Amino acid sequence: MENVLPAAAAPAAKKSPLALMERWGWLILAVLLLVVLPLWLDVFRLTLAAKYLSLGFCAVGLVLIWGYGGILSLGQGVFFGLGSYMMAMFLKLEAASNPDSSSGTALSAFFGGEGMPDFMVWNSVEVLPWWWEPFHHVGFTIPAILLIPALSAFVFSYAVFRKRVGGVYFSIITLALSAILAIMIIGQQGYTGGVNGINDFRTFMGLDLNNDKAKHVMYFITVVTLLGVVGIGTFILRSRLGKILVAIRDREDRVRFSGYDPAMFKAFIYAVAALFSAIGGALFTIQVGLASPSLVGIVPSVEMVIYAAVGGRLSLIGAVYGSLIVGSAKTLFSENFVEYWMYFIGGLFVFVVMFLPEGLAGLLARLREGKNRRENV
Amino acid sequence: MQAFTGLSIFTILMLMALGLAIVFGLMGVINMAHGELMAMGAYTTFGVAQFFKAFLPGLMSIYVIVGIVLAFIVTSIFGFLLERGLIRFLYKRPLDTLLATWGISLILQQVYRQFIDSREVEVPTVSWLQGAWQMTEGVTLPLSRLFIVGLAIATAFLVYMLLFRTRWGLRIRAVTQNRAMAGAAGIDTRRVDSFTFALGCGLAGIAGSSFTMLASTGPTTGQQYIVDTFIVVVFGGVESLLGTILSAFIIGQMQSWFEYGMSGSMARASILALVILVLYFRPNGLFAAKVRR
Amino acid sequence: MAQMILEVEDLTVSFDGFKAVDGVNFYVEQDELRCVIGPNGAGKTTLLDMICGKTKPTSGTIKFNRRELSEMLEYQITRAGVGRKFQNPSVYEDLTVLENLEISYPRKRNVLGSLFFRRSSEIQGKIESVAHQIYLGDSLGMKAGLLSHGQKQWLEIGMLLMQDPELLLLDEPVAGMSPREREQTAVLLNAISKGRSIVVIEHDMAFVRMIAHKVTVLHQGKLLAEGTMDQVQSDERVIEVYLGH
Amino acid sequence: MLSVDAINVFYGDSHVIHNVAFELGQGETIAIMGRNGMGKTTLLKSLIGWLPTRSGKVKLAGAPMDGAPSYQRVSQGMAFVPQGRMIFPFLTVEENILTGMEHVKEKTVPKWIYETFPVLLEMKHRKGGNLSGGQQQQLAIGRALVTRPRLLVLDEPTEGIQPSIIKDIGRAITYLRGQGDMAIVLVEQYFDFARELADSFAVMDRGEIVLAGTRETLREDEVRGWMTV
Repeated sequence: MENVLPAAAAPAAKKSPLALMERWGWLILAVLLLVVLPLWLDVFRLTLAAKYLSLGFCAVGLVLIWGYGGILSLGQGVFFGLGSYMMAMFLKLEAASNPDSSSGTALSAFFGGEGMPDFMVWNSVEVLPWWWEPFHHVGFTIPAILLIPALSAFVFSYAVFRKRVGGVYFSIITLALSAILAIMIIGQQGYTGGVNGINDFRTFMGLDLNNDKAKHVMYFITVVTLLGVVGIGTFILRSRLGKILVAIRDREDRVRFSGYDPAMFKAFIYAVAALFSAIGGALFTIQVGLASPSLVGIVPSVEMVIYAAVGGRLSLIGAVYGSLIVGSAKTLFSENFVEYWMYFIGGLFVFVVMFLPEGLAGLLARLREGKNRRENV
Repeated sequence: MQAFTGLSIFTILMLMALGLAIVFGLMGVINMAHGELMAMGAYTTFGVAQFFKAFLPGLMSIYVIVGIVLAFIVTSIFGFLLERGLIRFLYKRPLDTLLATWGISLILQQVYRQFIDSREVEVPTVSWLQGAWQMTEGVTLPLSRLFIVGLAIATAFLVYMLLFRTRWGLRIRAVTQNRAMAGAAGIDTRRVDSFTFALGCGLAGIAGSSFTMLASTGPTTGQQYIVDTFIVVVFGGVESLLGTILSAFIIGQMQSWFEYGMSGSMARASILALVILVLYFRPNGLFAAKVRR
Repeated sequence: MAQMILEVEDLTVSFDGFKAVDGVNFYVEQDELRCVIGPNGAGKTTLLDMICGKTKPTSGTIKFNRRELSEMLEYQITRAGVGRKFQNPSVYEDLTVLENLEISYPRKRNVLGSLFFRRSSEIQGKIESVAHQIYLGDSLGMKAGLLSHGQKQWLEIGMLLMQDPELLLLDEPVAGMSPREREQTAVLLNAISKGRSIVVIEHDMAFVRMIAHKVTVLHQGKLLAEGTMDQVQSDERVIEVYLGH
Repeated sequence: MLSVDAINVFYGDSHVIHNVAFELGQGETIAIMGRNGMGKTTLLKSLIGWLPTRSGKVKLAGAPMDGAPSYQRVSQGMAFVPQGRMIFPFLTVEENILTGMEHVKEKTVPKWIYETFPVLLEMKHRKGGNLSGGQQQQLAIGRALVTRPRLLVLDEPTEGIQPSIIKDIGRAITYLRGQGDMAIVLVEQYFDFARELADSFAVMDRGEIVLAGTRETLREDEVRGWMTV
């Protein structure tokens, strides 16, 4: 199909290094995540890796909306949080309804709140709120995680983009959204677990989350899903829609005069990014055993941007590496010299913006190009 | 009474937002470290208080004034260096200024935590600001709050005079209206940029200084205010200083009235949501001037 | 009287009280190639901006094939069959010539359609024929950012041709072109004006002479004169404000 | 006064000015003519320092200007009246003029500005954005003159302006020429206007000077030929 036209085939044969890397990079990444890490890391470390990979979902989404769409969202924590909390509600209800495994339930039995999440009992909430009810069922929870964040992202952002609010203003508004959600969660302790979040889960659909085998299984599920998400992202970027996105980023007016509704496209890609974040949030909660407002607010939302920026804002695969690298750095610092972590991450923001605007992927591309040029001389 | 509580929130918001309106509205720089600059002003005031307590206990009553002036000086010098060292390379990339200054804000927070105190610090209230003014039966206004309201009004007035009655103000307005042409008219635009940025940061310092009279200061104090401050500026309509002041007033008032019926944090969340909703209908802010672009 | 494709009546827009376009009446027939001339600031670009929906008029009507355009959004006007070329060539520099043309193909302009869009041989053929027509048949694989200024101008015209518009609005299509390129462009415009109407803003009088059926002169937001090239060129008022003695 | 030696200017990747060179003595006026899009405005933008020159030299009264920011060029005696006038829309007329007074000793707008352009005195407290095109043009020239330039650079001062004001502007420029100490670079499309004012001419086409000469040596039909092709 693509070779119908010689002129079109020419650039395909001489792919830019970046494009080449993206092609083989996918395989390299798959081998690294599916073979190397599981063989090399113990269960504890592997769960940490899974944690960073869950955040990587947000970074992949940010590459789509920020790198290609030119929209910097500082509200990805909102969607990550929605996914995370919905999963937490399901897990918590499962733990609460399983009489032999949960200490929390023993306690609630004592207080007379059988089947209720423990923190509700402690906050003297006596009846399960109606919006918790559906999360008894996995058949509701999973579609909800996939649909609610994406739909709300779409509706919200379409309204905003239609008004031609963009750039910095969009960033500030999304920042405010992260703040709002975090405040609400903390403020409504009885229904959300407040500042402690929701934790102390036991099983996921009967699978004991604390045993090593389960952790391995969940790790593989995370990796496969993440690779799938990167694949979807690649598919979108290579499609005509991806081209339109780049076109909108560079010349929105021209696109409008080619008969497109740019707001619709931006809202779509924003919804996709929200969906990715929500999936990441749900996987995070299963593996880390926690849904917490500290992963929803402003700080994590901005931190996710640096994952994408370190990897390279134009590289989906780079975003995964960025998440792994920055995440591992965080662990390294917290285990050895915790007081320097803030300097490191703060410095990283400044450094990447000033010296590495295209991230590691851009650096690699530049190195390769430099080498090619020397070989050609 | 509620209105008066609103007034003191308003003063902090207004002083912060004035600085941000200059940096963001006039220069187009998203300074996420603006909150940490406020904290810097607060810590400077705290330092001044400690110094007076230790060495000049007799002059303790005037430390507040010294604190305000020094807070302004320290933060504006920091702002000047920040502009020279970082911001000026990023003028064409607003989203990148956002990320880079976020990095600066994280670093500053850790500096505060490590070298000042990881807990919150408080300054003593000077004797002449203790007590309250009995306005009418049942309505008493604490003097310290009256003082910062006065300070805010005075600062806003001075900023207005500086921008509209001085040569520097003329330069700032010319550069922000058309940077290239200002250069071609003979204005050293780089110097004006540094000066303007430093001024905006200095205002955050004054905000911080008055903040110490309301509450205690911790390493993350600044971060708690940054979003609200941005919202104030956007809500008022960037480029409109009067809009910024009015919007700070409205939001300050809303905050204290909402708190009547719900918890403080829920009030904040509702206000943010409400502002976003209003912005949907008036994307250029409440008081935006109609400009031909 | 021939069928009118565009009827602009009493069109006015003011910015801050300044009337950039002031009560202009402007009619274009089917298959007509009209040139609009006038000094800078006369309101020519603003007139096109209002027809294509970029600027909303303060008052007046714009009827295209009897449909009122002034209430429609840009992309709806484009879909109705109006194509607009901007003063500075505006092409997608990060995409290839082929991709630039492909994006402009007027099908599958919704999200899902574009996600699963496949280049059929029909589209391929159309792209090739347009590329050939705009003298870029050999540059399909090239990034548009690498084209010369004149080639970018052609590419933008090509992008409009992909849309098969009934009315083309071209703002200074030969600015920055060499004399040879100008001639090629005149040939191109004469060729594509078959079966559609074109409005061209241009300063180059020699070029205008090569293509124009009729010429409209704007001055300070108002219509100053209208007629054939010769009529306009000998009009005293036009000489006074624009052409010079 | 001004020496431009083989400069080349690029807009992104496109080469817009090719080896342009000319000299201008004290008190002389050169008119640079040519059709739209031929590089005249780009040339002026590089003279004032808005666009970098990739090669070649520009000297003002012997001092090299290459790489200097605009304000330094102004402090050295160059003043600029840009295309489209670029009045600061939210500054008053008086404030607009004051922006030009960075490098002079006076602190208030000198009288002679208002004497040259009486309309500016009348409009002193109006916002620049609310002036008509012709008034803005006079303001832009006033803002440039107040710098006490040795070299005045004017980009199409007659563009889009009604004939009566063109005459006023012409008179002002003639008067300045008559003082004998100010060199003027005038970019113009309106031939009659340029002929009245200029000592020498250069015609640009596609970024090159294709025709140059003095008022005496240049034939009008040749210039017009380049203007209308």
